[in-house]
Amino acid sequence: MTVALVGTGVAEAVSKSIPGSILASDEKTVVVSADKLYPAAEFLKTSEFAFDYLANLTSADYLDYFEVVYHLVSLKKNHSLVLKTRIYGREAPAVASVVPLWRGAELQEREVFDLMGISFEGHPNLKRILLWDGFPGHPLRRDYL
Amino acid sequence: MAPIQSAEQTVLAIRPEGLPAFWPADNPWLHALVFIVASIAFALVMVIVFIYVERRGVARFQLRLGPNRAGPEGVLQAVADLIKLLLKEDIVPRLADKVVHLLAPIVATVPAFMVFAVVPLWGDGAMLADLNAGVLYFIAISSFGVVGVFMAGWASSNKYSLISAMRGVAQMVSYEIPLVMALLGVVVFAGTLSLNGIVDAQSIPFALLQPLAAVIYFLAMSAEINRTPFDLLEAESEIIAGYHTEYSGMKFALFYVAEYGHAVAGAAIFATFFLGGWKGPVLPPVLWLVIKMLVVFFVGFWARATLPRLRVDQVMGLGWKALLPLAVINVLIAAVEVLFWPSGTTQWLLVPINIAIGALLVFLWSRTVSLRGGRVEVRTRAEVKA
Amino acid sequence: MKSEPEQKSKRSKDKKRVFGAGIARGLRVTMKGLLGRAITTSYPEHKLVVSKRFRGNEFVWYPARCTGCSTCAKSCPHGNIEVVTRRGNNAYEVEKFEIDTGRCMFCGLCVESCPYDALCLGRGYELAKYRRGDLVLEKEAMQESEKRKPSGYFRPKIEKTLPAQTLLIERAGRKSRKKKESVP
Amino acid sequence: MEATETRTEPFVINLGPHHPSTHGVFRMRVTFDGEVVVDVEPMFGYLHRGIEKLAEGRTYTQIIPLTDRLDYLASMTNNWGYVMAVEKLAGVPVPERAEYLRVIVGEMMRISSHLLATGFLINELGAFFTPLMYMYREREKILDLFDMLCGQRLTYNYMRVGGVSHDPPPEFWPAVKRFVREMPGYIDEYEGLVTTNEIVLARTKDVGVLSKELAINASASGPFLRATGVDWDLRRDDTYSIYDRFKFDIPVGTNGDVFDRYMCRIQEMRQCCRIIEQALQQIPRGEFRARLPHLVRPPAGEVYGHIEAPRGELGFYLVSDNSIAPYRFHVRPSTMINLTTLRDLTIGWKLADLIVIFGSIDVVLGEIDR
Repeated sequence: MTVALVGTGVAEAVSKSIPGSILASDEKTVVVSADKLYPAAEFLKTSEFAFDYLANLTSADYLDYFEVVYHLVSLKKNHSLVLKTRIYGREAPAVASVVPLWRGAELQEREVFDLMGISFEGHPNLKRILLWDGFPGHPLRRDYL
Repeated sequence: MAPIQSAEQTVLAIRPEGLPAFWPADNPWLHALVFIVASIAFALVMVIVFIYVERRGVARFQLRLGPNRAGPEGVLQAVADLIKLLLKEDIVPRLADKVVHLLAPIVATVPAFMVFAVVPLWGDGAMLADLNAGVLYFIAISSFGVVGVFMAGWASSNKYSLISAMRGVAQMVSYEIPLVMALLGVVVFAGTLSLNGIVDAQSIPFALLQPLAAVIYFLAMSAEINRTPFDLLEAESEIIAGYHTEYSGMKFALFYVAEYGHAVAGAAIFATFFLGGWKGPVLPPVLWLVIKMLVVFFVGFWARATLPRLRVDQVMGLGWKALLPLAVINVLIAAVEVLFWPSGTTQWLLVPINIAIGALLVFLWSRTVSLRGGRVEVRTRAEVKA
Repeated sequence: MKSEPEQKSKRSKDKKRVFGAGIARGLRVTMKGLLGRAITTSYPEHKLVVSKRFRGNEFVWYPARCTGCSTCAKSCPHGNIEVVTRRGNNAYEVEKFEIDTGRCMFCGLCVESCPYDALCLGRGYELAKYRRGDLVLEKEAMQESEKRKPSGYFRPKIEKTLPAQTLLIERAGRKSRKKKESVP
Repeated sequence: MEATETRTEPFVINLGPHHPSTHGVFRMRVTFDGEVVVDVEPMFGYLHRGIEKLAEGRTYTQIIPLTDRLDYLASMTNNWGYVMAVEKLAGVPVPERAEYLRVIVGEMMRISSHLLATGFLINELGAFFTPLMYMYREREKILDLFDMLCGQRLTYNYMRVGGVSHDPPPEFWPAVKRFVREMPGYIDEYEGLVTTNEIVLARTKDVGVLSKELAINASASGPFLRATGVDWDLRRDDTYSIYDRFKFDIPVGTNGDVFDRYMCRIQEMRQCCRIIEQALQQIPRGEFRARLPHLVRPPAGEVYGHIEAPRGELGFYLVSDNSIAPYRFHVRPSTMINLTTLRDLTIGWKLADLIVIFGSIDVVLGEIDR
């Protein structure tokens, strides 16, 4: 049975290592600020948490901000964590890509870019994936009709 | 054994003793006309029979019923297909080489039927031309079919077709040699290059006397006529329909006929070389030939229904590393046997000996030759640029 | 919890085989297929019986039971059902009841949600029509008749009366014969 | 005479979207050098129906038929994964009998899906449909049973939030028992046809090897991951439903090549039979569907529910705003993520291997494109 780590505990460890990175944390999730996402993710992968498996990467539009959600799992220790980051502003939301850490993010980040319009800096091949180039808008945004 | 013939006789060497008494043996033109019509009709009918047998047979292997609508039990399916294809629009790709595109199906089809000139159909000498170099004629003609394939692949201006054409040529080059080498074993035993003579020489079918040659010949023939497991040219899971991807209508029908025509010719040649041709008790000779051809063909489509196909480099590897050396060894053994073994009834003793030798060689080769692996180190475009 | 060793033993075994042994084994299997019976049928002549709960087109609608409550229309994921009612004396009269089966995916949620058992799925599976308009079923066309029988999907009473389904496992099953367990 | 160097020029083929062995409308832009693959770029989206967007405008029950259309060769497990996520979100208890029914149909779905996966793999190796037809025969039996259960053969819409839609009819049980009894014999038959075949071995052994490290890093899942030797199965490692009550092994490969993926699937089918057998013995009588209001209205919050679908980890990420429709609905497409490593696996192999390696990943475009 995969143990879901308590978010507040992980948040403490993350903020100790990377100060100022935590926006919020609760029972299930850790929310890190968008500019500190990559170091935080790197810490979670390489530290004793050993999150070597990115199960799922997705995003949600809450109109005030975009949330990018990372479901991390450690196959070694069999525990999991929900890592989130918030990106404010609707014009050109951007966040660091985690492809260098987890190759599994490659196609999922492209999908988020395609459907939600969040660009991932440092992604090796950030193109539209499900829709064609030149498609107007990003359909999964709440204001897309 | 066939007597040595004079130069005039070789053009149309007629062996009247196998033919009915009223036969106009002195009129070579009439003889030729009758046999051209007879052999082409025979081949075409056999093509239809083969198409039907294969489609129904493979369906039964696959627990299906197969085509059963056109005519009683679907026997007219091939005719129905032909009519459909005749009525279809003939599409030529815009970038195709028009003339070559048109000629290719003809070039592919004709050799399949030309082979029947040297196959004795219903008795001693019942053939269009008993060439004393019949084996050579057959080899020359049968390897010509690939030219049509290559023309089709090239002219279609389709990349799948081109890949298929290249594969076809490579396969033909690799498998022509083991094919000829396997036939050499038979020729050594028969002592003649005439197909009529080879049939005559088979008091014991060469399939028993030369089992290894028969196996090698069968595999090489499968490769030449592109049947599983060597059907690289039409590998539909890889290159769609291969060289005839861009063909439709009558041209496609010609390719279809050519494919089965080659299968018919291959089966007829195998039956002639290894199974004693028209020879057989009780039943009329031509029926024996048909039965033997169907047996050969059955093994072919049984394999087709069962086996996956080999990759292109594995096909080449099998040809060069396994079939060719085995065929050469087989010729040597055959030569030694013919030289030192007294001919006559004791030849029966060679059957178990040759089967044993063949089995031993196959066993040894399966230990040494491996077809696994095959990854090639390549540089990606990014690496090339760097 | 691993069956790794089993795989390993298989691997070392197949190296010792003569080339052709495995092929011969495969040929034997297909030969068995050739000698066995075909599992397909000639379709238009021999039709198999669909299941009792089959969700086919040819919806069946019972005007006497329908109150025009439109629960079916609300539960349809695509909004294919159009219901128009008129106020009658004491009850609503259904003026229009249309299902656009051209867009229907036969999920059966409408039938499931019907509180009065007024709508049933049909047992037909030959869906082709010449015109798109023919796919829109109107209320006259949807009433039960000799040819148009309801399916037992979410209608247990109807289900009991329907003929038994043809099962391939009964037609092409193996004669029960003790098979040794090959997995520990 | 001057010596001239023979130069080869790479050429590009668009393999797909209509190609016999791209499992639908998948497209690969492949650069070849002769027959050797130099570069592969997977492209998809030809079957994109916007299911995630559609779901935002539908009630929780109306989404269930949509999930049927994700991985259309394993609709039952899609249903299951989705309703499990909703149940987690809404805190709905599921009756015992429903759990057992779910396990039985879920494992039958796995068998059916693996049958097609291996069948098409052999077909792509070039076998002329015979192994595929044999596997279709068994799949057909499973589909017959599903038809009996819920009235459809492909898009089941069988699971509901808080249970399943129907209790099986009485004639279901003997048929399932018979199927489970006969299935191992049929698997032996496939193995006889395929596993020891020298041509299959030559074509699949050491072809398309995926390393353990890369598999984990690239978030591979399902038999594709296990073939590399990573012992990870959500049924055991993140037990959901009632899988902790059954005894079963998890087949793990050693090499991570095409053959191991094939072997993993074959062995998994045998394990599925074991699980179904145990479930048939244990299944209790009782309710099969919890009594719930017509419209599910989960409390505000979010959930990520995942199950071990036949093709890998199938996840559903749901955000609820306490209305009758989800605020955000996301599917973790297992096969799309498995495709991440397609390029690494295929470079240097030939065209024929490319097809086989792609086939061994076992993609379903309905799930990739959504």
